Amino acid sequence: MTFAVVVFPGSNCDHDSYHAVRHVLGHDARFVWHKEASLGNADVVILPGGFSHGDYLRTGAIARFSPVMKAVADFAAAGGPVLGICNGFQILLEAGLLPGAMLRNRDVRFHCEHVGVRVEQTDTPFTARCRQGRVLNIPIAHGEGNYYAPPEVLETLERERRVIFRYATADGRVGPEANPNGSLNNIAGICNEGRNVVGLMPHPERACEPMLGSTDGLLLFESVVDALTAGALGGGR
Amino acid sequence: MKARVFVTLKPSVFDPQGSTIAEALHSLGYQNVADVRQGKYFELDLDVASEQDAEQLASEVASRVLANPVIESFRVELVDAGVRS
Amino acid sequence: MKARVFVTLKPSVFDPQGSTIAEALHSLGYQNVADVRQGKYFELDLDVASEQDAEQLASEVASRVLANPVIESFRVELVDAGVRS
Amino acid sequence: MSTRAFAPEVLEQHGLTPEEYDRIVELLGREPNLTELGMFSVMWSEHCSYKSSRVHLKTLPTKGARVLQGPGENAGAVDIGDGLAAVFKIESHNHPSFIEPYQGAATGVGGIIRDIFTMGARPIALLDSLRFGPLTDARTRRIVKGVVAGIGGYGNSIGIPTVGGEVMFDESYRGNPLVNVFCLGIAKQNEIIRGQASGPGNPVYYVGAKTGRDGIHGATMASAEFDDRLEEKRPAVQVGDPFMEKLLLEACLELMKTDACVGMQDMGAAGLTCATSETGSRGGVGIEVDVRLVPQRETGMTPYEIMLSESQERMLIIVKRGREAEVEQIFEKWDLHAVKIGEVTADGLLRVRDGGTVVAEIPNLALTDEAPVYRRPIQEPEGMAALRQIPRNGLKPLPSAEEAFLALLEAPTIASKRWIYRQYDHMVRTNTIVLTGLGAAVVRVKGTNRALAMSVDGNGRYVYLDPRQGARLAVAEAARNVACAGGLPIGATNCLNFGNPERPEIMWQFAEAIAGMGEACRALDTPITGGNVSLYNETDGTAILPTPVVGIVGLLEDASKALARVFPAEGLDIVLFGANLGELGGSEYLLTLHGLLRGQPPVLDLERERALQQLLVRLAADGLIRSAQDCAEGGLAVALAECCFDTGGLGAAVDLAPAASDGGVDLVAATLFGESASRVIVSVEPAATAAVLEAAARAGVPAARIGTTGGDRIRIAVEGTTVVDVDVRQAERAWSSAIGRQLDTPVA
Ligand SMILES: Nc1ncnc2c1ncn2[C@@H]1O[C@H](COP(=O)(O)OP(=O)(O)O)[C@@H](O)[C@H]1O
Ligand SMILES: [Mg+2]
Repeated sequence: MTFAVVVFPGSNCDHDSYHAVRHVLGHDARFVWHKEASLGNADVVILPGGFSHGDYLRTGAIARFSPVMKAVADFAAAGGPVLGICNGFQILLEAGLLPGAMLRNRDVRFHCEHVGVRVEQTDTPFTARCRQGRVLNIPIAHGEGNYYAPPEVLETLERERRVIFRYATADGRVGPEANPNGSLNNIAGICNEGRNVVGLMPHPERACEPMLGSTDGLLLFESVVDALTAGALGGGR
Repeated sequence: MKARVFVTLKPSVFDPQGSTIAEALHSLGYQNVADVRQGKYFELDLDVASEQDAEQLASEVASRVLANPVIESFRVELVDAGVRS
Repeated sequence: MKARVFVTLKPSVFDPQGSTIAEALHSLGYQNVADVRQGKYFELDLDVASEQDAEQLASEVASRVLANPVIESFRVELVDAGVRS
Repeated sequence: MSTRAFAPEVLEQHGLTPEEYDRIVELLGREPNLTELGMFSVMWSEHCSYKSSRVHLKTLPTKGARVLQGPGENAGAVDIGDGLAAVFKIESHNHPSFIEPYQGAATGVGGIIRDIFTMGARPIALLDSLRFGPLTDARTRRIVKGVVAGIGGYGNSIGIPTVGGEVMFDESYRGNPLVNVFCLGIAKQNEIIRGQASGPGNPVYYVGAKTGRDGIHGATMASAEFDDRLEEKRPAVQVGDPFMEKLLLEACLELMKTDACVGMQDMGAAGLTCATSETGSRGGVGIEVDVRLVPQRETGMTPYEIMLSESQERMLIIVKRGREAEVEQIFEKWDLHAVKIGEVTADGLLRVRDGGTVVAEIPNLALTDEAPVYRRPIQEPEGMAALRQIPRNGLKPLPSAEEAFLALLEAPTIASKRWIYRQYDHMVRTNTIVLTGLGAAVVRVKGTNRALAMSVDGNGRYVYLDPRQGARLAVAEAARNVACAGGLPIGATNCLNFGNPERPEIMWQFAEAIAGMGEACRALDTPITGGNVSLYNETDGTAILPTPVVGIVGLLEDASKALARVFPAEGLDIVLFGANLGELGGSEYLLTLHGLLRGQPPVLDLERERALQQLLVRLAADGLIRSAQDCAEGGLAVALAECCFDTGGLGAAVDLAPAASDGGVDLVAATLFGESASRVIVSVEPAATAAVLEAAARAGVPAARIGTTGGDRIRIAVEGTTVVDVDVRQAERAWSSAIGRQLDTPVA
């Protein structure tokens, strides 16, 4: 399986995703520079975390214009699995591949800490291996992860079961005490209509090795390998 | 020609920065600042011939790049125009 | 009463955000946007009786909290006043 | 010399004494022009020349079997095995952080990161050492919020984790906060790049942000080119651009994978003047640059301004002739434009052209090695002996031990620093294997089994009461923290924050502190590989507490053996290493509960300290202990509480022997809160306790089993009498929320 890790100027979790895929998961990973027009023979695309273009203007606002984003959109349209992590999620939002927008965290401070992330739906390529309702222990690290969507969009997301991850307490309760940033409905991650594009603020690639305190994040990567092996997805090439 | 672009969060969107500043002001004793909303402000230097072109260019740039229509609205002001009127 | 406060980096201070945005605009083909400077924009809701009080309160808040005079300058505009004049 | 080409005011504005000026004339063999005067003024400034500190710094140990690069380069480097080097240094950005906390701190981070990747190392960790005034002060709160946001803003964005640090609060930092930032990177030993020019004819490149008028100090004078709008034209504070630096970092590291680069140096303090003259003098060559070729952000800049500008995020790179296209291509990929601004020459001169005209021509060595060196007068301040006495009758009536304990947990210097480090991305790069929270940071080295432990420390109170002892204690504590994580201390860096060196009392503090630091570094085998001196930290004539901050790097051969800091389970034996001498001099207890900064700082037996540290490293490697936490501010009681926090409410019960002495205060307080050095609390599986005690005895380290882990309360008894009995979660709430609460309390 080949994972393409897209590198934008200012990406800084690109190496972490690469490391998780290649050295922990044991699959092939390649960096794709944002100026490239093609994703090559990628089976999975990861838009990693970081501060593309410094997050100047708005998070992800400039990166969405990169040439590679046309290829990412085509790949997604053909059903290929795309995972946007943190800044990658923000880029997907700006690019319109996922609905909604990010605001500054409610307390306007950056938060880096492990949080509880409840898996809401398992019918996406990145959550197939999870049990519904399971609370993953995964870190967040962001200043602008306060998810917002207009009421009608939010309603659609909920109705279509497109909220994939929610911030929750360790025992699975979703409420303000578990919400680190003010996201509407405690949303930590969502998917597109086709369910093959998933974006989330927490960093699964930081929770793939026992030494790092948690291996829960590995489930997302293992899931997509399962999904592709089972041939459940359309080819994205 | 110079244009100013103001980008503000739509009224229905909660503004974490504005409300944090309002709280800070209250704790400093500025009780009579009832509310604060924070937006962005851009000064564009435009190489265009006419006011009309300037207006159009600034609006295009604002709607395509400077503002995110999901959460923000914007307003364009030409600097010279403002002075002249 | 409403006041607007514009906070901008002093002209001599480098504005990395503005110049990154300008470069992005150039690569999108907006060559005629020669330069961009980014600032902050605040809308204040003031519980005061007179325009004079509003002006004074807004200026005080701007200089004490909203702007850092070492690198930024600010401008206050009263909204009603602006409309009336 | 009777007549000088410049008026006395001009020299004064340039910070040059008449004698220094005469020396310039002597070195040049003629009067300098204004541009040259400016170049001398910045290079001969205290900051660049170390003119007051140099004679003392020379006495520090800088060599050792592992030292690959000692002081004198952009950063030091030590051998960590596998052909790799740890490259590290610490820098201050105190003054700018006071004026503009966010940008001042942010650009401080940017500067130290450049020092590391300039050496060809990939930065993998940052630590910050902060000193602020009391949190009751409104301005201090703004500074704290701004500084922390600024450090995070830069470090998070560029993607280098801030894995640890320390912070203390004291009245003396109210008008002069300290912001010291440590950075560590990893390089292949054979790929380390030095800040040296060589090979006449090799091109000199400029890369990065354009040059503006930022940070040009000094001259307000007698010249047409300066007008009264100077302040406006020349901002004293720069705005950091972490995005630009991220591009520079990646591009420079990519360049260094080729062998096209001869030398590299960032343009920090003294900008282009410093980068050209230092690379030239280190390489024993000359450099010629043309200021017209320097990318400029503003119009009408003079050669003076261009040579002295301190605009951020700029690098000077010396490239092999013939490899220009390759180099330019690498930078183009990252949207950076590398511009050739000159070349290396054979004549040892720094020649500055403005197009066809030579506007400055100075021997490189005159700017660097020949800078003045002063042996400034030294005088012990009066009243030191009295200061070291704890007044026996001036003390307030004593609160109960339990009240004192809870009050200490809420003291900002002791309280949890989570409010701070939560704002720092401390996990990016997925190497942080002991999460920030207590003690040293531990970062694994990918591609090896090894890990590095790092700590920065420096208690200015001890240094104030006894500079020599205080500095020894700073080294010992930083090294002990590293050893508590299982790391063998192998190298050190320092940031020396002091007042005005022209005052003999300050110079005495400085000289004594250096002497103490040298003793400790020699004894603990942690050579100083580099550092930074920050003098003139004063407001209105009052100096800060003398604050030498020491950064220690330790090596773990096996990353999986990194020790936890908190108790990992119930039913473990709690063992105390070291002797409880009940020393309250300079303690947090005296300050917080009695408002006193008095007494004799703790004694320190360096031999014993070293034995303790080696014991810890061995026990960790052998897997004989489960956790280790050193006793520092707040003493044994606070250290015990820290072992129980972040465990989900796991308690502990201990019974202590009374301290050996009561310091003239109170025996229970001395036992619980005394800050004796060389003490560590470890937890041990009961089956291993005998072996651990035996190993300690063999190492000559005092050791005693003092209790067990378990329950949900912290119980401390002294000789069987319970003096503290509190719920862990309740104590933890007080401790963990104290800083956030104090920052948010409305100011009257
Ligand atoms: N300014 C800071 N920045 C980042 N981390 C900090 C800072 N201050 C303290 N910490 C972290 O908080 C923890 C406790 O620090 P400290 O109270 O100095 O304890 P210790 O003496 O055990 O090192 C450590 O992990 C330290 O790295
Ligand atoms: Mg400490």
